[in-house]
Amino acid sequence: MQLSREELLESYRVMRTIRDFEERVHEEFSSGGIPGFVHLYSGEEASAAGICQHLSDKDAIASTHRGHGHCIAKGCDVREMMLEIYGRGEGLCGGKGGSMHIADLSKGMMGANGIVGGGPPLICGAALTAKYKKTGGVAIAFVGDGGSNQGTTFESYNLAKVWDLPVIFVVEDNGYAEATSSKWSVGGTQTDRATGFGMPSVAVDGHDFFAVHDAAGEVIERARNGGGPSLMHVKLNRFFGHFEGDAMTYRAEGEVARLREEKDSLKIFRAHVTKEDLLSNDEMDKVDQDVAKLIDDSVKESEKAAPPHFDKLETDVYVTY
Amino acid sequence: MQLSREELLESYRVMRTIRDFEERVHEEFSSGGIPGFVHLYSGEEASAAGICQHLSDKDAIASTHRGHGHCIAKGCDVREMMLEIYGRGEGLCGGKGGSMHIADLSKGMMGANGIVGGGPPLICGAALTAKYKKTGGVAIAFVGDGGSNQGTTFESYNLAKVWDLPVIFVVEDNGYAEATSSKWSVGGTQTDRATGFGMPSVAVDGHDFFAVHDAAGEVIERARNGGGPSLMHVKLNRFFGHFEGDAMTYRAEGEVARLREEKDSLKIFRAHVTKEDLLSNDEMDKVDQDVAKLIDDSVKESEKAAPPHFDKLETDVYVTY
Amino acid sequence: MSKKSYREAINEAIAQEMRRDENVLVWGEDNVGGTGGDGEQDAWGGVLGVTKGLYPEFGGERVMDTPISESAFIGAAAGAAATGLRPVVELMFVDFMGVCFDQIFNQAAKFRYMFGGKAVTPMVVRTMYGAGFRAASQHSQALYSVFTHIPGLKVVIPSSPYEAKGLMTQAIRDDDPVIFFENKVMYDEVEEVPDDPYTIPFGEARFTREGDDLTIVAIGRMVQFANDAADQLEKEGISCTVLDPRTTSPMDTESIIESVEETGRLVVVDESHPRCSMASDVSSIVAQNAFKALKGPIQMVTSPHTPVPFAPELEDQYLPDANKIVASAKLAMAS
Amino acid sequence: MSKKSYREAINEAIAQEMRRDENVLVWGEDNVGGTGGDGEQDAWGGVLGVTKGLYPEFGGERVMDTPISESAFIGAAAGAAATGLRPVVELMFVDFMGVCFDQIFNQAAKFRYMFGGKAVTPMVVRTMYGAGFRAASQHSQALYSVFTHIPGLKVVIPSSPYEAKGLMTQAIRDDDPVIFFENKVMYDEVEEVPDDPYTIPFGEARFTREGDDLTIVAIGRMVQFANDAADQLEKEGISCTVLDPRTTSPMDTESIIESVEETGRLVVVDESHPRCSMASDVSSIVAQNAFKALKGPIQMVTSPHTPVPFAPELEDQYLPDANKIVASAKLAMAS
Ligand SMILES: Cc1ncc(C[n+]2csc(CCOP(=O)(O)OP(=O)(O)O)c2C)c(N)n1
Ligand SMILES: Cc1ncc(C[n+]2csc(CCOP(=O)(O)OP(=O)(O)O)c2C)c(N)n1
Ligand SMILES: [Mg+2]
Ligand SMILES: [Mg+2]
Repeated sequence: MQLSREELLESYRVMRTIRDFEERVHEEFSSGGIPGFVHLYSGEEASAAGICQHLSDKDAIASTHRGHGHCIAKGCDVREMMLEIYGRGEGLCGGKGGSMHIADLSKGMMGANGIVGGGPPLICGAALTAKYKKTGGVAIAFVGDGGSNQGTTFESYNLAKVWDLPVIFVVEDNGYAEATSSKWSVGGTQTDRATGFGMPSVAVDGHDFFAVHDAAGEVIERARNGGGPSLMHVKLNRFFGHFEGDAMTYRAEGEVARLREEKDSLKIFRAHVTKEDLLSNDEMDKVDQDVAKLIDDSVKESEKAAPPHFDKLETDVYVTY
Repeated sequence: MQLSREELLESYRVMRTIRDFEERVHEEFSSGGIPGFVHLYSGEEASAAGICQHLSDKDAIASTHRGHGHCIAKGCDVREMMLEIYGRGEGLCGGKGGSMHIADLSKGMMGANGIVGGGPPLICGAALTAKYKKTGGVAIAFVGDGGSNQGTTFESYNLAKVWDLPVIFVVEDNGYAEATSSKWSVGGTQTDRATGFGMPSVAVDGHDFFAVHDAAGEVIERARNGGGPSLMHVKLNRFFGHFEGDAMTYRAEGEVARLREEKDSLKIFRAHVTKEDLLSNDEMDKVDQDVAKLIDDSVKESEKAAPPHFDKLETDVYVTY
Repeated sequence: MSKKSYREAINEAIAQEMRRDENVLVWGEDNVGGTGGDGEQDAWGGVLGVTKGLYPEFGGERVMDTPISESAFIGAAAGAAATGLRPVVELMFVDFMGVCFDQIFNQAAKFRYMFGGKAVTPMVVRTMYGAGFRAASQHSQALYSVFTHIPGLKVVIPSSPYEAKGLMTQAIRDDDPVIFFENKVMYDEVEEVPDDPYTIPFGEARFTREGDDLTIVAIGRMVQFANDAADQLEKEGISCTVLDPRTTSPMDTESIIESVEETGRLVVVDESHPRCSMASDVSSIVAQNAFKALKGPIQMVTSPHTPVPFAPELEDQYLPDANKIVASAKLAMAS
Repeated sequence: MSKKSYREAINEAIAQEMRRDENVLVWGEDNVGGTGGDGEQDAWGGVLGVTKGLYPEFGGERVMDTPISESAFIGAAAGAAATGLRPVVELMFVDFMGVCFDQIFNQAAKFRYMFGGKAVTPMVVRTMYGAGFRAASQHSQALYSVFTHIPGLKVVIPSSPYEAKGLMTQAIRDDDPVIFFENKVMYDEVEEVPDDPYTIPFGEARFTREGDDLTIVAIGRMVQFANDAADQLEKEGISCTVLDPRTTSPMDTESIIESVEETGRLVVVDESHPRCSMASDVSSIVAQNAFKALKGPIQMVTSPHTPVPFAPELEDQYLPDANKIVASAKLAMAS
């Protein structure tokens, strides 16, 4: 699939925004500015960006505990995301959700999810809405390699197949579920599992934006055209620990340094587009600067922003009660 | 696998006992003698008999709501089973369990189960016990085609594979989950699903005792020898409704009559063993008579037997409390 | 107005709402019954026939069977509700909550709060509860207390056909996730039920008996037993109010408190297990808020802290009944 | 005797029981931490390090990681327990019960009853609960009330390191399924804990303060807050008994009732949601069994009927604390 210059630049902006967002959250967490459980997406940018490039607000995604990247790629407001992660009243979820529960339904972002395997059932419902209302929308559930072993995920594979829903299951396999290796925890392969449910599937290098983008284009188009669900097995790596605070002793010595050197999706992207003369370094540098400022402004604002008003504690439980 | 004359006769006895038990329970239920939800196994005898022929008390099985056949094949006392189904104090579970909860742990029968997909996780535990204690035992979970779509079942496939447990998953596919056809409800195939989890599998005609017995022999031997889990897809049919009281209008006109004619595992067995001169009709007729008497006596006793004493209501909740 | 069974009343409410709003869809195991097979479609309409007739009228796009995958299809209801549909989905027996509770209590129930008030999740989970059906430990529980514990859920327990229709109509029109508890033993009970749609608001108790000496709060099917007990007590000169909360979340605590302030005595009848139950809940609310009015100890009539037994003789003993309520009422009066 | 943290106390109890009985096995997500990878094994010992050190000592046959498949591996604990092992298995956060509750409440809890008293299922499910960790709605719940509701389960909520060790040892030796609730905020709290194994029997409350005017029953971490409140109240001339039930199932209702019979007043402190909660439960038991002794309304101090918010300022407001307990105690005294 050929992308316009604008589209390429936009995809680059998405990836850079994710990277900067996460690296900065890492810093701010370390220095105590951010509370809670925070799971960073650095290293996995090409997956969210390559897939969501095909989507618009009428398409839905369901994310995981590692949701920042998906949110950004799906168009959530970065400033409001940062405010949310800081637990501020002006955050995207009014400070009530935090990192693991960022959502923006108006953008088709159905929520990060604190429950591993929580998203796939929900996305079947979003896909049903799209199918029933004939919106042409598709629905995408991201799960990790760990989440690929949760019963809710398998049930959703089957339901999507049996109901013939416009769903794509994206297994983002970063090699670990917390500290446990996916080489050990996953019986069989992700693509054979898809076959087991009668779904087509594709495995792809998740560090390569273009590989992801192409593969996603195909499965999304099939779903949009009534061809039913598919599965993508996206192989990638995370640059940080499972969550902030993880000492990562379960990883081989030097693993992350090597990955940052060899498997950096932003570097790979830049090398590709400059080599093929699709974008210039200058253009991308400009994006880098814009993004850096955006993130910096967001953090500064978030640091100073007010917490939710105390009378918000008991609101938003019901529409009426 | 070659079976001795004695073994063959014993297997025939098991199948005949199941058949007679179920046909009689059907009658007694219809005339109001038996309370509750009752799911009959008639038509599926060759599966339980062919598989359990390989097992002894050190091996465990977990059954389903349609559990009578598995219980009988695993050696539960038929008289006590009947008493249980009648809700009598002398029943195998003191009248507290009923049809859906018959168990005899001393026989390695870990219970029928009112929860579809309830058994596979349990059987992983029984297999772990066998493996850890090096008993040489295997553990077998029966599930239906419907149960094959339950998340707990898939998780168990994966856990058994990852922990390398001596488990066999037997999917008894009788074409329906309640009134819903397995042609529709099962995405993919059972054997492809096994492949998806890295397990070997085999599909077999479940009306044919010998086919089931051979296939089971292979997978059970593998498990016993430390070769890990396998899946059997056993295709068969049920002669009665989903539960007693089901009018079966979802089945094609004449379907059951045809099945009783063409797919009766007892007839097929008898034809085979007489043709091959393995057993005589006389021998089997004698078994038929013995079994008829056993069932009849059990029913008569059950009809007259006393309910559990009222002070049993609150016992057996805890070992100590 | 015509005589309708509890089953028919629920069916009619759903059918009428489906006619009114094309975003109302129905799914669950065998809610059609027959999908993929060679026989009749709509063969079952749910395991006890509650949704029968919906498929022929509304077709396969709006009335669907599902695989036995409760997490997936109940989660799908949450996802569909958050994106614009109004699903009425069936968790056949509430005993099966254990394979799908996450999608109900961590997803549907919490969307609105976690997302800062921006989500609306109008879904109804229909489910059967209750003992007395000879269905034993895993098909007889009354787990509404567990759902009532969870913020974000509404919990409805209709005690008669009239109640069932009005509360179901409200449930479908309601914008929050509603768990609708149908007592499986009551499906064939009949009473006069209006033919036109009507709603019964949530959080407004009804009084089935009015009396001065004692308040009996009873949940779901227990309302009948409470009525019977009240009638019996009346003859012995004890005049009872019987209050049916209709919905346990929201619950009309005001009416409960007011009633106890008038009568000074309370018996709570709840067929669930006793610990952390609706019986506990109502008792504690009164003990905190109407203490001054109380003339004697609060009495709870519940099932024992025991799974539901199979043997009919034990099961009959297991459930609360009019006699047990009468006995407790006398205890309440004695002190 | 030496200073041990709540985490160390639990770890030590498990290790000692593993030394004592080779049938005790441990598994859960990352209870080793590192399986299959190229780095350190025993890298985690559970997400907050409670099982760290068990794998190096007892090896991979007795201490195991699992896939993220709670139904399978917790159900496996039930199956293993029913066939002769004594598993100590981890449901990381109790918030995750929704993906595996069936195996706990319909399988493990009911085997013994359904099978007519013939099953013995000695398993311990360790799980973390509680707010205050900035972990938001799906990682902060205190769902012990739900487990307490279920017959067949035992429910343990240790309120200090000493309690944690003794109760864990008992839990492992106990022949029934035990749900062991660890408050995640308390892991680093330390106190003197004996080095040798000891057990604390289930169903025997402990008194952390003795007083005449008021009984405070507090659950788990709330015991500390209750102690603080009692100390504060003491200064104001109100003398409190603080009672920690230790186990909510079985629960030492006798001690609760006796205490209220002495003091005449009750405050229950429970960090869970208020409806059908332990606060309701204790209140209702007292309102039924110690009514005559009560001098004023029972007060409940709980979290609101609201999911747990993320923002620290809201979360701090969400939980009960000493001030709220003091305020409720004064209400209890005023009437
Ligand atoms: C049902 C459930 N079980 C366990 C957890 C705890 N948990 C959070 S993230 C995680 C690992 C997830 O691994 P994976 O799916 O591979 O995603 P990754 O973190 O690698 O992105 C676990 C076990 C949870 N949140 N929900
Ligand atoms: C978790 C759960 N969901 C639904 C049910 C209700 N139910 C009981 S049996 C059954 C159909 C099972 O079909 P299958 O697994 O094919 O077994 P079969 O009845 O054909 O032997 C259903 C839906 C249940 N008992 N448990
Ligand atoms: Mg991962
Ligand atoms: Mg079937």
